[in-house]
Amino acid sequence: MARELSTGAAINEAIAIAMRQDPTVILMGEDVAGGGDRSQEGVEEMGGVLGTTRGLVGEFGMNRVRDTPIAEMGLIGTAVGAAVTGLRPIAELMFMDFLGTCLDPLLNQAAKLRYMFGGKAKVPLTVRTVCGAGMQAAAQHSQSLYWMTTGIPGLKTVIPSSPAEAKGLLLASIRDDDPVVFCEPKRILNQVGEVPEGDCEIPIGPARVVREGSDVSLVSFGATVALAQQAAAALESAGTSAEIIDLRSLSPLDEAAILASLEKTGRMVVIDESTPRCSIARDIAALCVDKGFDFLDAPVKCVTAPHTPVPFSGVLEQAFMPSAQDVLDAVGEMG
Amino acid sequence: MARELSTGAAINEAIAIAMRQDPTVILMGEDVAGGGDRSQEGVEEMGGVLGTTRGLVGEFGMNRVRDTPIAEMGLIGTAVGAAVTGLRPIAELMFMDFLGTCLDPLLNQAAKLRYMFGGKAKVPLTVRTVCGAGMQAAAQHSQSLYWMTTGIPGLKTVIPSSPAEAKGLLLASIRDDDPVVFCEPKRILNQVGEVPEGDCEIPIGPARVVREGSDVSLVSFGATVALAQQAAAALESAGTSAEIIDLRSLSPLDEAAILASLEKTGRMVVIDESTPRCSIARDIAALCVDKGFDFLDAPVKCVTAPHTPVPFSGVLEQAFMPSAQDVLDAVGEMG
Amino acid sequence: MTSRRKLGSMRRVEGCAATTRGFQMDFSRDDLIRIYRQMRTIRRFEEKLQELVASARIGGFMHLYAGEEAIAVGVCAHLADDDHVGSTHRGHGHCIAKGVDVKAMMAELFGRASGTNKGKGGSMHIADMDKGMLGANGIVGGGIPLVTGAALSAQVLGTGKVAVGFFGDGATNQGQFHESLTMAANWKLPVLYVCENNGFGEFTPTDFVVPVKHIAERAASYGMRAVIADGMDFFDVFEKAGEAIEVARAGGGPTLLECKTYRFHGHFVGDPTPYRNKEEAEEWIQNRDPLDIFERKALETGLLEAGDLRRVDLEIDELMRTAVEEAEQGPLPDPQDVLTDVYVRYEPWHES
Amino acid sequence: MTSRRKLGSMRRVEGCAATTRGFQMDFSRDDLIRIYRQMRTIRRFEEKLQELVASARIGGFMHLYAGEEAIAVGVCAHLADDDHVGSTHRGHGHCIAKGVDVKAMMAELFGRASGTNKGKGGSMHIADMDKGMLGANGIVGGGIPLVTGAALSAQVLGTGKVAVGFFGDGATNQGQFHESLTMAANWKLPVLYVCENNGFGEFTPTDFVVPVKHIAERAASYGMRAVIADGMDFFDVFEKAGEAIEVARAGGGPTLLECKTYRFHGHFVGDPTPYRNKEEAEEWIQNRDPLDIFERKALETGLLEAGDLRRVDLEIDELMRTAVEEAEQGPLPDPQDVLTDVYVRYEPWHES
Ligand SMILES: Cc1ncc(C[n+]2csc(CCOP(=O)(O)OP(=O)(O)O)c2C)c(N)n1
Ligand SMILES: Cc1ncc(C[n+]2csc(CCOP(=O)(O)OP(=O)(O)O)c2C)c(N)n1
Ligand SMILES: [Mg+2]
Ligand SMILES: [Mg+2]
Repeated sequence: MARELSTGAAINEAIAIAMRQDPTVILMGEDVAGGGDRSQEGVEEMGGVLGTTRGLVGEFGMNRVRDTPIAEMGLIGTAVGAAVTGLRPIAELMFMDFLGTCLDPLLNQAAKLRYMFGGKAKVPLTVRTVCGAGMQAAAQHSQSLYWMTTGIPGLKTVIPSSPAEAKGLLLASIRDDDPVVFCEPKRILNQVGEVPEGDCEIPIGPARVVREGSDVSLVSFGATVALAQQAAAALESAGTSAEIIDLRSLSPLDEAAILASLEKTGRMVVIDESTPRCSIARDIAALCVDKGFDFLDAPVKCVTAPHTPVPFSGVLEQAFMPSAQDVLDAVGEMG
Repeated sequence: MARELSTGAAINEAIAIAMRQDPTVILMGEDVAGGGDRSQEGVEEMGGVLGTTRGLVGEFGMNRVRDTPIAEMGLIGTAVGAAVTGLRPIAELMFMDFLGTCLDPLLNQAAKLRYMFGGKAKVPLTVRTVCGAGMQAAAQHSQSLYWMTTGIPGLKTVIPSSPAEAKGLLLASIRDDDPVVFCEPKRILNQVGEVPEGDCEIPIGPARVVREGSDVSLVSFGATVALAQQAAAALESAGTSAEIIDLRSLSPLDEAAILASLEKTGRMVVIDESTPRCSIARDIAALCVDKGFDFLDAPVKCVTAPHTPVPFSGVLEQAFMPSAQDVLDAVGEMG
Repeated sequence: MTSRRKLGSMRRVEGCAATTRGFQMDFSRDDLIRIYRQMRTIRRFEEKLQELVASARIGGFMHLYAGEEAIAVGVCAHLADDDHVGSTHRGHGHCIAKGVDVKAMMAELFGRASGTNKGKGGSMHIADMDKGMLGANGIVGGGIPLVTGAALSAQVLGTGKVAVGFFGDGATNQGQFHESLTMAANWKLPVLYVCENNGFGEFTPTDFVVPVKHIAERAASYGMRAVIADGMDFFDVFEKAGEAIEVARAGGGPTLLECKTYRFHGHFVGDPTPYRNKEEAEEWIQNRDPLDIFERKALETGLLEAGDLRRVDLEIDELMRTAVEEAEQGPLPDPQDVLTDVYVRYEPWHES
Repeated sequence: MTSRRKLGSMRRVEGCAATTRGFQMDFSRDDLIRIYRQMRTIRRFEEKLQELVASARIGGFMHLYAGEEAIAVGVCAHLADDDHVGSTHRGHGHCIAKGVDVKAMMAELFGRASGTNKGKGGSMHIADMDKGMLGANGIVGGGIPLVTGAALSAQVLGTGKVAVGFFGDGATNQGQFHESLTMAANWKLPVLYVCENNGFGEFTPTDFVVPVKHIAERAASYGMRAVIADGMDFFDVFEKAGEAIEVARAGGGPTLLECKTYRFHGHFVGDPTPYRNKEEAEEWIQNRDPLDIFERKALETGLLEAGDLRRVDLEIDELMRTAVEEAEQGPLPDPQDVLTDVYVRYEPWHES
């Protein structure tokens, strides 16, 4: 049975299910319990800055739900060490922007240990992290750095687009034997939608066709799936049939699904909230002009943010973020 | 007058010229002097692990040539702070792989301060760093992470392809008022070539046409320019005329030069030693399928390393690195 | 050693011995009023922000400095405009104490082109290079290497400037803290590291995540001078910061100054603080308010009367009113400006 | 407290009080020979590598452990296969002491498929999970959080295992050191941090970049137990490591053990060491060789004779000869194997 839950609540539920099932799953991060010593009378926990993990320390105790110091290098590095020695840690990196403070354990350890060791280790680690603009959180708390983790061989990068997708994909990420960076777009965290009860794992890898169409393919993921839907609705009224793909997983990438859609429509827009250079959008456009060359009826358009940091002011932030209108414009430009 | 110098020596010369001219230029890094206290009798400096900066502490003294602790976050962060307060630091990050240990000051400070401050600061910082495979230095000392710095708005990324290019581009980087990541491909450091004496700045931005051609464009940079040249020679004998572009600067990117070459030849291979996902190669292919769509006569091919860490064993490392043969194969596949 | 001090008279102290012995402080009536004005301005600014966020007139992440005023004001009193300060996510107090224009700050928080940062920064990035303010910082610990670099500039160029880094107790767990203090100690940089120990990092009590009783103990890892001050008492902070800054300017190297304090509001505006002990909070807020402590001690000097301070209060209320009014009426940025100020020069530039 | 120790008898010591008082050590003849064999194996291994690199028979970056043998052997003598060890770029000694197969290590350095890491790792990444060897590490400080995580695993799962992290003096300036030790201290993790202070980080003397005299002083920042050992004396290291490991296993939390030592070769093979003081180097190499010190003390026990050790030497020479021979004849990896071992499972996978 499905009920309506926010994405945050769906994530909470996925963590709880995984932790109940597998005693090696632990949760660690800054304020994931949120309130320090649970034993103090009358003191309640916050469950993270966004409240996503509220209640988990109550059920699983402080041995398995650990507030860490503000020390991301130590937090993520320790989680990697725990992952190669018997635990299956879920480490929360509060904002994806903080990759800057903990890249080494991801780039040089988690991503490479298995390979460097000749396949003789595995790193079943999930790093949950919040990304994206839209809350006036400014340049250091609004980035969409999933392109950075996608570019690192040895990591997987997953990004859900709805509460149900978040629950299913997070369950798969936690159970995955490779290190997964699980991105939680700020803008969908409070979004509410139907979420199945119980286990509802969604495999990492295959993309999802959100909507079938025949004239143009809109490739999207995370918060941009909603943009694609808005754009598709507008295109529909104008007589253009748009197909929407939700990638779900950026690494691995479902090349076949992308190429199949391109083959069908001959035209593609990739919608990505990150900045343009070396982005997922451009990565996919490159795939199209290589393996999908014969299908192309028009330029592949990338709808992204501009090559700038994220500004604070609301008007600027709106100008920064890709919009449904930008998607329509891109379709228009294709001719 | 030009003499033959190695790339390392050309870099050394550029630093010395810049330091002589401008007292605010300083050099800092791990073992850039290399031997600690210069005052100790009979103790000679190493000038960095690769000897690139040998002799500079002798000329400029320990106030301006500073050996730092092995603390990249502090090293790069301090350099950023110095850059916004009156110095023009050249900070050496020994290997580009160590970006993992100092990303924050680059990603969240150097790249963003000017923007966040509404244009009221500048960050004239140069980070010199060695990149690339080919020395059996294995997974944590062989990466080509220039795609990562290129993707960060607010940073520039420059990569020379020869001793003369290194000297000219480094001079421009040091004098640039924005933060520049200057990549030194391992494989060209010992390569010898003609280098002009004295000042020979090469502006950051414009790409260079290494060789004119009419049938196919080979876009290359850093150590892959040599691969392009080998491939072009082989193609020549087979009757195919290849044009070679050396990008010089990955950010900013000379889109016009790339598109002009594509317009001329209709076919393009991008040669990049990094791993494929979100790479410079794919970034440029995306440019072609958007703004260069009408010029395209064939798929744009990306010749890159595979989506794996860099292996140690010579045979594996050879298999990992893109080769001239890979370029020929790519041209062949285009039909 | 004792010496007579006036506010603003402390720059470029030559030949001062690196000593930690106290010096007698002697303030004029004007000094005291100036100090009070700064502290009250910070307090009112934060109170105003709380209102504005609650009524959704401004947005973004907002961390208030109320309760910690004595630290910013006590330290910055020793600094000139060209001494550099680095700050944190909780930066408004440091900005005001360093002389950043309050109206321009307010305009920034309203996201206006008339703001300190042209609306591009917001609360966590307010900066003013002309005042030596290297910016609030959204990265915990991120400001520490920046001021270390400012101190390096001062040392290399021999300017006699000093740099000050403010940061929280939680930030001392960051690698950036460790690496920066190591470098500063090695090079005897002219820098003062001010830890504002308010007992929490977000919702987590300091003693849960910092394995020593006093942050000052961490200086042992750098062989660095360390001093603890009562962060609620302007005079204690002023004295100890003054000594450390003298030492720094005289080439004696850095100091870690721990100021014990408390934040009067939640971690961010909207935080209901379920995690903190109510009695403890009451005790700090009721009995240890830095403004009350300052007022009491200032009145004890006999140089001024309560009425003098109440006049300042009114003046500041008026300032806040007009600051909000002007900010709200200030020009919004042109959406096209999202593209400017990224680089000094970026060519060829192609907007995609 | 005194207790009789045998090598390998030290696992799972129950109910041991967290004390640092010394204990009497009592080794059998076999123990002594086993210890000597390990130390000599490390030494010969490194000597052999130097030859092989000089004659370009093997490549890659190579950092030799010669001179520091007493530390790896003295510490690892207390560990079982399922206790975890994290290492550094100078990792061969830790691997050998932790029981990694020397022939497989040699094959790895020759880049063979028969190597410990199937030729994919090389010197800076030799690992053996079956022996609890979490890998050499090319990132200075990078192994420290890994062993902290191993200790977290032990604590969460209640396995009674202990983890040991080896690192250099230079690594203590890394943020990863600071952040890891903070976490370990907060959580009282069962971990031993072993700093091999060899007086240099690359070419820079430790005292030029580390602002305290003893690395052990840095433990004050974590309220952590700290002990200094003579890193050239197996017995001193063995004793102090043994106590610390007992404390850790008993839930008493981590210890920082500083071992004073010296590297007999350059930073890497090929480094001409112009930066080091010749007399100082001579003094360490001639008079403080850990193998000589061990041999002298071992012979003093009367349990064995020099001839016993010379037989071991011959045995090891033979081992090295065959190790090189077999390594060189070992199978090269299939070039296609560049693509394997990246992920446990990666679908859809498309090789581009
Ligand atoms: C690198 C980094 N990690 C985490 C955060 C999220 N965060 C913002 S403020 C804060 C608490 C800081 O505590 P402290 O340093 O004591 O300063 P206080 O807020 O108490 O003034 C945290 C964890 C951040 N902004 N940057
Ligand atoms: C993060 C990082 N920075 C720099 C280096 C380059 N490097 C390799 S070994 C070394 C010196 C390490 O010194 P120490 O920790 O004292 O170990 P030792 O070599 O003396 O055993 C350096 C700087 C590195 N490998 N990783
Ligand atoms: Mg705090
Ligand atoms: Mg050392």
